[in-house]
Amino acid sequence: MADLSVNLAGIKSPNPFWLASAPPTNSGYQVQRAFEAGWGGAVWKTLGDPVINVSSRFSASTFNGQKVAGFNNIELITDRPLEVNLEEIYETKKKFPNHAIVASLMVEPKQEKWHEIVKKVEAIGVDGLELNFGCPHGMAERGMGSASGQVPELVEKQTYWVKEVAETPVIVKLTPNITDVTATAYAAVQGGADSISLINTINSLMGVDIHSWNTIPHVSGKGTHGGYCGPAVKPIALNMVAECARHPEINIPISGIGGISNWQDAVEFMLMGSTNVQVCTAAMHHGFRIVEDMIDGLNNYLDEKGLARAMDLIGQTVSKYQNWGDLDLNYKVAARINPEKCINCNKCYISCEDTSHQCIDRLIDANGKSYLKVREDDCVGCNLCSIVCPVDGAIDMIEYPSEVAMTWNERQSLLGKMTIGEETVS
Amino acid sequence: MADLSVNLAGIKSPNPFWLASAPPTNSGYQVQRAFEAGWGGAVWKTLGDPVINVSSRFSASTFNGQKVAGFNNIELITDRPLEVNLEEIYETKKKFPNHAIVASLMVEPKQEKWHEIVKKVEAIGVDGLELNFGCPHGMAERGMGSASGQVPELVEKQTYWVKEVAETPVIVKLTPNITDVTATAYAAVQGGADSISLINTINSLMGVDIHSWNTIPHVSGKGTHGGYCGPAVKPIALNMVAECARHPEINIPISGIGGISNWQDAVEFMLMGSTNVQVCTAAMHHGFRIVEDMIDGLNNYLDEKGLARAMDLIGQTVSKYQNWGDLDLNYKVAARINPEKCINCNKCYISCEDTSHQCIDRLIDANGKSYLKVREDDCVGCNLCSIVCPVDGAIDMIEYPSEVAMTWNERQSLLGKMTIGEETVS
Amino acid sequence: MHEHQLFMKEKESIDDLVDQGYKIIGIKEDLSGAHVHFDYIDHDNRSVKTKVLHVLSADARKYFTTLLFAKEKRFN
Amino acid sequence: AVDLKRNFFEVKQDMKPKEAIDEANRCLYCYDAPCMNACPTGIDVPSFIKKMASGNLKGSARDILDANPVGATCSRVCPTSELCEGACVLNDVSMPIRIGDLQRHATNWAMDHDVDLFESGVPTNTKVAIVGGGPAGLSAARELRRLGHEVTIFEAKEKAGGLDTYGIVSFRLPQSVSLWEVEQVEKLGVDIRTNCTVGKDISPETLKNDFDAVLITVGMGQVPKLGIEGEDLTGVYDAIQFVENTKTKPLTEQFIGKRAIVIGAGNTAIDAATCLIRSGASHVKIIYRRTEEEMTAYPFEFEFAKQDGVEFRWLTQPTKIMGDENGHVKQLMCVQMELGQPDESGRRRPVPVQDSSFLMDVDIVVRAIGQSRHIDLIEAFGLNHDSGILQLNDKTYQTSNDQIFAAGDVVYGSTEYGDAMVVSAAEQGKRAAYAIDKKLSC
Amino acid sequence: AVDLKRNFFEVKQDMKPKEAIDEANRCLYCYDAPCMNACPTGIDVPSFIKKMASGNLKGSARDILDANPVGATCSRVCPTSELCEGACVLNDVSMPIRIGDLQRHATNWAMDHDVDLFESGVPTNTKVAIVGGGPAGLSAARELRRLGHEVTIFEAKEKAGGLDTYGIVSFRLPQSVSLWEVEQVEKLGVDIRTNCTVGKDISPETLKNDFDAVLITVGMGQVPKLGIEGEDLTGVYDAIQFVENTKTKPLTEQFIGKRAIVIGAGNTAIDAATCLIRSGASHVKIIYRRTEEEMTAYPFEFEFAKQDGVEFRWLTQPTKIMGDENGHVKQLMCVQMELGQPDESGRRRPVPVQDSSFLMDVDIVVRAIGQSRHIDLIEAFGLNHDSGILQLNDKTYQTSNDQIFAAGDVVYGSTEYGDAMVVSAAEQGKRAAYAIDKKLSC
Ligand SMILES: Cc1cc2nc3c(=O)[nH]c(=O)nc-3n(C[C@H](O)[C@H](O)[C@H](O)COP(=O)(O)OP(=O)(O)OC[C@H]3O[C@@H](n4cnc5c(N)ncnc54)[C@H](O)[C@@H]3O)c2cc1C
Ligand SMILES: Cc1cc2nc3c(=O)[nH]c(=O)nc-3n(C[C@H](O)[C@H](O)[C@H](O)COP(=O)(O)OP(=O)(O)OC[C@H]3O[C@@H](n4cnc5c(N)ncnc54)[C@H](O)[C@@H]3O)c2cc1C
Ligand SMILES: Cc1cc2nc3c(=O)[nH]c(=O)nc-3n(C[C@H](O)[C@H](O)[C@H](O)COP(=O)(O)O)c2cc1C
Ligand SMILES: Cc1cc2nc3c(=O)[nH]c(=O)nc-3n(C[C@H](O)[C@H](O)[C@H](O)COP(=O)(O)O)c2cc1C
Ligand code: SF4
Ligand code: SF4
Ligand code: SF4
Ligand code: SF4
Ligand code: SF4
Ligand code: SF4
Ligand code: SF4
Ligand code: SF4
Repeated sequence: MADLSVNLAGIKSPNPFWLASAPPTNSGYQVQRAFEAGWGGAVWKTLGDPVINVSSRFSASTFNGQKVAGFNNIELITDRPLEVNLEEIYETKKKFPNHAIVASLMVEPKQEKWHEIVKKVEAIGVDGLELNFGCPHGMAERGMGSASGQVPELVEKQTYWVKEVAETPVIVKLTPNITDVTATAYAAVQGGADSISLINTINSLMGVDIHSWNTIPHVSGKGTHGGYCGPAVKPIALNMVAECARHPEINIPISGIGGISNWQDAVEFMLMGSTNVQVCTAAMHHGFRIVEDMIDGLNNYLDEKGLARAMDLIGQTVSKYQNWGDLDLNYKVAARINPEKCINCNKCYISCEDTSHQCIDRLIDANGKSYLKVREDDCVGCNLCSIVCPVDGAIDMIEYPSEVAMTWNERQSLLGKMTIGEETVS
Repeated sequence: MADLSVNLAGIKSPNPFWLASAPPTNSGYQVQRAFEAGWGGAVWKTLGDPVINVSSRFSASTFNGQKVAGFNNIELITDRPLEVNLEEIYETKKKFPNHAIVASLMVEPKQEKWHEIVKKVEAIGVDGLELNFGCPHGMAERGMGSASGQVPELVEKQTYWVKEVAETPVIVKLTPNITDVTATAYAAVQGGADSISLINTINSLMGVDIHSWNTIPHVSGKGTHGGYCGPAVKPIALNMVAECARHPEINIPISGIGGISNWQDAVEFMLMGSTNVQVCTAAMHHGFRIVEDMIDGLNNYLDEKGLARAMDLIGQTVSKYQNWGDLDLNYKVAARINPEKCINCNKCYISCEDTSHQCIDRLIDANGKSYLKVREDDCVGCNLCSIVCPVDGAIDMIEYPSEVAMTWNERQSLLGKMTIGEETVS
Repeated sequence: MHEHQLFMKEKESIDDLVDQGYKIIGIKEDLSGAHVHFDYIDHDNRSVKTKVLHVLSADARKYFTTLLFAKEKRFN
Repeated sequence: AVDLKRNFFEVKQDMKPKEAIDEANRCLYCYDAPCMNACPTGIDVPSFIKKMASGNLKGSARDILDANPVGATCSRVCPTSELCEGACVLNDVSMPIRIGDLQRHATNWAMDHDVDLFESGVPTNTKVAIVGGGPAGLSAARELRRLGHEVTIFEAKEKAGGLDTYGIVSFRLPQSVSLWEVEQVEKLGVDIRTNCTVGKDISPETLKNDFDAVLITVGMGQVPKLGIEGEDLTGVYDAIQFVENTKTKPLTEQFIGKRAIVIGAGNTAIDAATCLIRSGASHVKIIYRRTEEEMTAYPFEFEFAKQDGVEFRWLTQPTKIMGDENGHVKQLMCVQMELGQPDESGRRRPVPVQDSSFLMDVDIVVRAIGQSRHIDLIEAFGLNHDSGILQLNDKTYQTSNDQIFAAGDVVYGSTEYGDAMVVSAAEQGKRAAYAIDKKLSC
Repeated sequence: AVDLKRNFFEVKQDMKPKEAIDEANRCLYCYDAPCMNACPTGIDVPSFIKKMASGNLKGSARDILDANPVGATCSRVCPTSELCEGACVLNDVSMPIRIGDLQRHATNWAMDHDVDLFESGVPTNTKVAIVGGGPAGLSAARELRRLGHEVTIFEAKEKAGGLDTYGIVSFRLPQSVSLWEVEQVEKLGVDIRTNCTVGKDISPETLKNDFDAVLITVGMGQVPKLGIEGEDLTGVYDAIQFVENTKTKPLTEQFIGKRAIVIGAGNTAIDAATCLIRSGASHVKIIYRRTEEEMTAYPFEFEFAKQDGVEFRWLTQPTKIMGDENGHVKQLMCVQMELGQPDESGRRRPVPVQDSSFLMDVDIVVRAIGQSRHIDLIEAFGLNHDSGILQLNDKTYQTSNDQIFAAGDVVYGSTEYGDAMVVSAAEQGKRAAYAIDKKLSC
């Protein structure tokens, strides 16, 4: 039984699983149910200037019959009165003193607005604040959410305003709808943030109904861009977390968000530098009880790995994440097909033949049985065949460690020294 | 039998299905196989300055056992000699004069470089050019790909250089790794582009191997950010296409790319303003033959809709895509559960109870059978229950059209006129 | 189609020159690949022969730089 | 009163929509798929399944029916575990895809939606006569029409469809399915002359004279006699005739509570036995002179019969049927057999055990020991044959008269190709059509 | 020689990894899931399946075994189509999830990986005696240990596990599975005293004196006599004893080629009949005095027996067993029955048809008409009972002596709760344990 508790910039929770600021944290009733179910913390649905939400709001993609591969919403921040929310936060904190409750905030980019809300919220007792600079729709038109989150100066300034009055740790939640997330992350650091959380949702349009030609979802026949989240965004989120984690000047803890559906995802985010994780879509799809497997699975994983604390995972893979130019060009892998496990679906063959390097041969053995064989010399080790192969273990990617490791950057600097002709040494 | 042919800025193809510039279009052998299989066009794997690729390169996500929900690569442009590529383009065009062959190009942002490659490529005969400003990795470190694609001025300038010498239509391929894609799209228009194509791949990290703690994929134990594509990115791509399509000043045809896996996806992109579509991941997963269902399905769909031409679909939904502030706040939908179809899995109940508005009641009917009922007054019409419901038709979202439609923008301007107190009218 | 064959051919040419005592003295890369300049230096340190190989395949372009790189590393 | 009718309703339900989609999404979409190669008609299984998954049901149905004009029937009657499903690669790592059920789902869609999937070809001014409107004939007719030939089918029975319409039990294959397939062929402009027996209502000579080519697809005949005493007693039936009655006449209650014995252990025997059970017989036994190992019924048929409550008696040979005073079957005399040396078919020959005769009380005896051949007709056409098995060039599908072609059960035994199955008949029909087209085009 | 052994290997293969994952991903993860509610032990089915899907097999196995200490056995022997799988919501729109198979896959993982899933509780200094180490006793013992009580099981047989170890046929439940479950209970510190019959080797009084509470989980006894002539002839067997022999002794060849009749149509009859087939008997009949409708075997058992080739004779009552000169069974005399008025159980009472006696030739007769009760022991404990059925408070699991509790088959008939199934015994064992804990804690 490993120690699952984590400490994010001073905010402690019994486990790393928090609910992200979203419909699941809309009310005290819900957050309390969530804590009962086992969630370690919750970021309350964003509080701020009063808004009105539209109907309908959500849509989701189905992948090969499996529901909610991705999720999309055109919802704004909370539309409930601030006082009601504060009262419920108070009640909830009283009942669950050891669980983390963080208030998510979004107001117009004015110093006094930020001061006002921070003071009100801290007055009723929260464990921390999360500044929502990330909502991709609706709020942006009012200069809030991602409209400020996409401008590093605004992120820095508003963070600074908050820090002027805040007594609890301040997490800055970043929007992924940006050319370079480390720019805003760094701005948050400069503004004095104690932590960053990412990602918020990604600009998206879930689909078009090919029968009615309406957008999905639609409000009275009209649609607008929404925010994308759920399993589909995980690789985008993980990359942004990694970019921040490896950035030498972004040295505050990270709360990882985006497509986390189970304990394995959580482990990945933690290895990539997250101190904890926040979850929205998975809870909306299945209810709060999914946290049970998250906790149990993480615990069993740590036990199996012989790790005593969940926090031992944090950042272990960060140093392995580098620039493309620092990868070893001489390292080679090549596919090898294991005829004992292969079921002869020929998917590897056709994917390599049509769309990679035409190096899988279909052969007949002495007994007239057909089998597949990779011409390893021609194989570039792209991985495609093993990706499409339906059978675990039927294709191994065999490593050929390089005798002399040489990266692109090393090669370029060498070439630079050797270049002749019109081209000058760079 | 509808007319499936399309004309993208003067580039004609027998159907709207093109292979995107990527491994499937790496060689003449492949492109010819693709045309035989039915593809209407192909954008050749990007040509440019010589590079070297790493091994391994690709990875993919599996969603609930279904392979390749998303796909990720750390590959660069072609590493084959330019002359060989040009020869194969020539051969292929000769064999398939009615299919579209477009050359994708990427060189350093220097006028003479662009002039040189454009002339070389057009000399052997192509139907058009696609400028790759989008590769998210590797090339960027050399000032190419997304490094220029993220800077509107560079996009405009380079497009202009190309147009100085180009005789065939020029498509500018946009990177999605940007705060506002319409800025670069507009820059392309300004530079004289005949068309834009989008999206290229999204910055991503597919995952971390929780056993070895290596990145996925890895090159000798190290990883780097890759480009994300495949079904998972479709909503992001569709949104970017929509944003460009509805932009009044981006009035050149669009080639839609990103997660298109079947004819339904293609129809959605076309309705949202794409003249044709480009496909990479779906072909890599299943081989070229998937185009057969794309063609057949599109044809059957058009027949069923009574449409004579595929081009009749283009842009039909664009005008329905608007700003959030222009949606009708008074429009309402509410969920209704159909007890005949409901199988009592209670997924809707728990999702609404835990993570939406607690308005589904579990009741017992006169015969002691349990059933579910939505309190429609409390229901905000979020759609969540119908999204998680596994049974088609078990939950209907009933429309309550508004008597008086009122948008947020209308409301705000009204409020503006009526506001009293310290706040001044904005 | 089989890039590997092209590589093997190019590698052989490079190896041949190296075996004969040629050394790479300069490289010029352009759209068509790499032009690798080899010099044969005799005992008197007078360059007697120069040869230029046009190296096309990615693996061969990688190969000759690796040779150089390995040597450089040995010296450092 | 007893409602026998429902006993004859199709046993298997159509897949539910979710079930079909989930199953379709399980298919790997193999390349050069083994399932496709194992289908005698070469249906592109991964392609039709992919289309179901993409919501293109019309394309899916078309893929199936393009390769197999009787694909709706085949989805119900193919021994799939021996064919497509048996070859599915998922057998090794999971469960095979339910190809037959998916095929049924797609073709049901086509039956429910009145869509035209095929068109007749550009007229060629050539006329082809087809003798026999079973699956082989229909399949050939459709392909010939698509190639532009004028086609007339001469069919002895009141309706076309052959054994699909008359021979395969309703609870596996409702007549409506077969008749829908007939209709599709008719819609392409094939002239089907029913109630017209060639050799009786119209002469072979007329066909040879009036048509550019003749295709013989008359299938096989009735069940041959056993050659033992008592075969003419009332209560003795021909299995095929017996099944046909259940498909064409109002169901009779005369079998209720009766004890029946079916002789033979092939597919026909299984069909007859299960029909008897469903007709209300209280005890139904299948007796067979060899053992379970040698029987020609498929394992899934054997299981089905056992579930229906049919009993099996191996190594039992009937020697005499005994009647009561009214000439009705009363007892069956049998002898116990044992397996001796292998015979020409490679199976061990059953030989009687000495002094092992025994009697069984029985009310109904059904002969199900194979089918006879249409020797008369073959000879009326003047074609070479080997005790009823047509002499055939298995490349060109030509008989000894090169204007006359043949396919389906009628050539069973004369080619290496295929079992006597609907799906093989369909494929042979297609191939014969292409052969005829080739011949008429040069 | 014949290799009977393989006939007794577990029939069903473990799910292949891909098969299991695909099936797990098909589960909807219902809330307040009907499958869970239909499981007598209340296994959180969606939870254990979700854990399989997430790769947390240990958690999955723990979920199962937490709710059901004999979950590995249950995954093999539960009538799932009547319980969890029968309740799965996917029955309506697709195919039900194969819960039993998934459960087997997860518990197989636990058997293959030597992990400790449970711990004994903080010692309470209370001692509980359990009489009978079947599923009810084991289940109670494990829960009591987790609650900190000291537990001793007294088991008459050489090994614990009860009918799981001795009574349920090997080809459904290999002994190793049951014994693994016994081992898990032992590992928690339960003292299992085998070869110790309470009432013989140790007295009820000793238990009452030495322990704070006694739990009686002795199950039921042997099969009662039929009460007809000839029951003592050689060749007449008790079904349970007969099955036990196949699980404990080297398989005998003495049944090869024999004709056998099993009397009764409950689960035991099915097991005996299929064991006979697998022991080489040439003809096995089950005879039952009522009809298919009234039999207590489950539909899937009925199907299984039919597949194995067992014949069923309804409305047949044995009246006399006749022997040959050596005192060996030779014939069975039976009388035909018909259904009359409903009896107290609500089922129509079978009454003999006049003059309908008939003889059947037979070599083996097996009695499978239920199980007798341990009246002697119950009386030795001085407990109230109603012809062997213990008088029980079905809330507190207390007998007429409130220090003495009971659960499992021994109380079958005395509560509303549950059939005589392993899974009910396990649940009752758990509940009795909590009741004992509650009693001892106050
Ligand atoms: C009881 C039974 C069950 C079967 N079950 C299956 C099964 O489950 N699966 C399977 O694949 N196969 C099954 N078969 C086999 C299958 O039915 C045949 O292989 C198939 O029907 C052969 O097709 P055909 O077109 O060659 O002949 P048929 O279907 O026999 O059609 C021949 C047609 O020719 C007509 N005809 C005959 N003589 C003349 C004439 N002189 N003039 C005009 N018309 C004439 C007949 O009336 C008939 O319509 C079964 C067969 C039987 C008997
Ligand atoms: C042939 C057969 C097949 C069955 N198949 C199934 C099936 O497929 N599925 C299913 O769910 N159920 C099945 N059952 C029923 C199931 O086995 C029982 O319901 C279950 O085993 C009851 O558990 P128990 O612990 O109450 O009793 P038992 O399993 O009978 O265990 C009682 C234990 O008490 C011991 N004992 C008895 N007297 C004494 C004593 N005086 N002192 C010490 N120990 C004593 C016995 O030796 C035995 O070990 C089957 C039963 C039989 C007979
Ligand atoms: C319906 C919905 C509403 C959301 N509202 C908010 C919000 O009010 N404030 C906020 O910071 N994030 C909001 N989010 C974003 C989530 O907190 C989270 O960042 C995002 O969903 C990614 O996580 P996931 O992939 O686990 O869902 C919302 C997300 C959804 C789906
Ligand atoms: C392995 C791989 C290599 C790619 N290489 C190129 C490239 O050289 N040039 C380019 O413009 N796009 C390249 N792309 C991007 C694709 O052309 C396409 O824009 C992207 O994959 C999205 O489409 P999809 O979702 O259909 O895959 C590449 C994509 C992949 C997967
Ligand atoms: S790794 Fe790539 S190149 Fe090598 S065999 Fe597989 S698909 Fe082909
Ligand atoms: S994809 Fe895998 S299973 Fe299929 S043929 Fe290739 S190696 Fe075999
Ligand atoms: S639409 Fe939303 S609020 Fe309404 S019942 Fe469904 S989940 Fe609840
Ligand atoms: S989710 Fe759908 S099927 Fe499930 S209970 Fe709700 S309405 Fe019924
Ligand atoms: S026709 Fe028969 S064999 Fe062919 S795919 Fe269909 S069911 Fe399988
Ligand atoms: S072999 Fe099986 S998995 Fe492969 S295409 Fe055929 S049905 Fe699908
Ligand atoms: S214990 Fe039995 S009833 Fe319960 S879930 Fe498992 S198999 Fe189903
Ligand atoms: S009822 Fe079926 S689908 Fe629902 S949780 Fe149980 S097994 Fe899964």
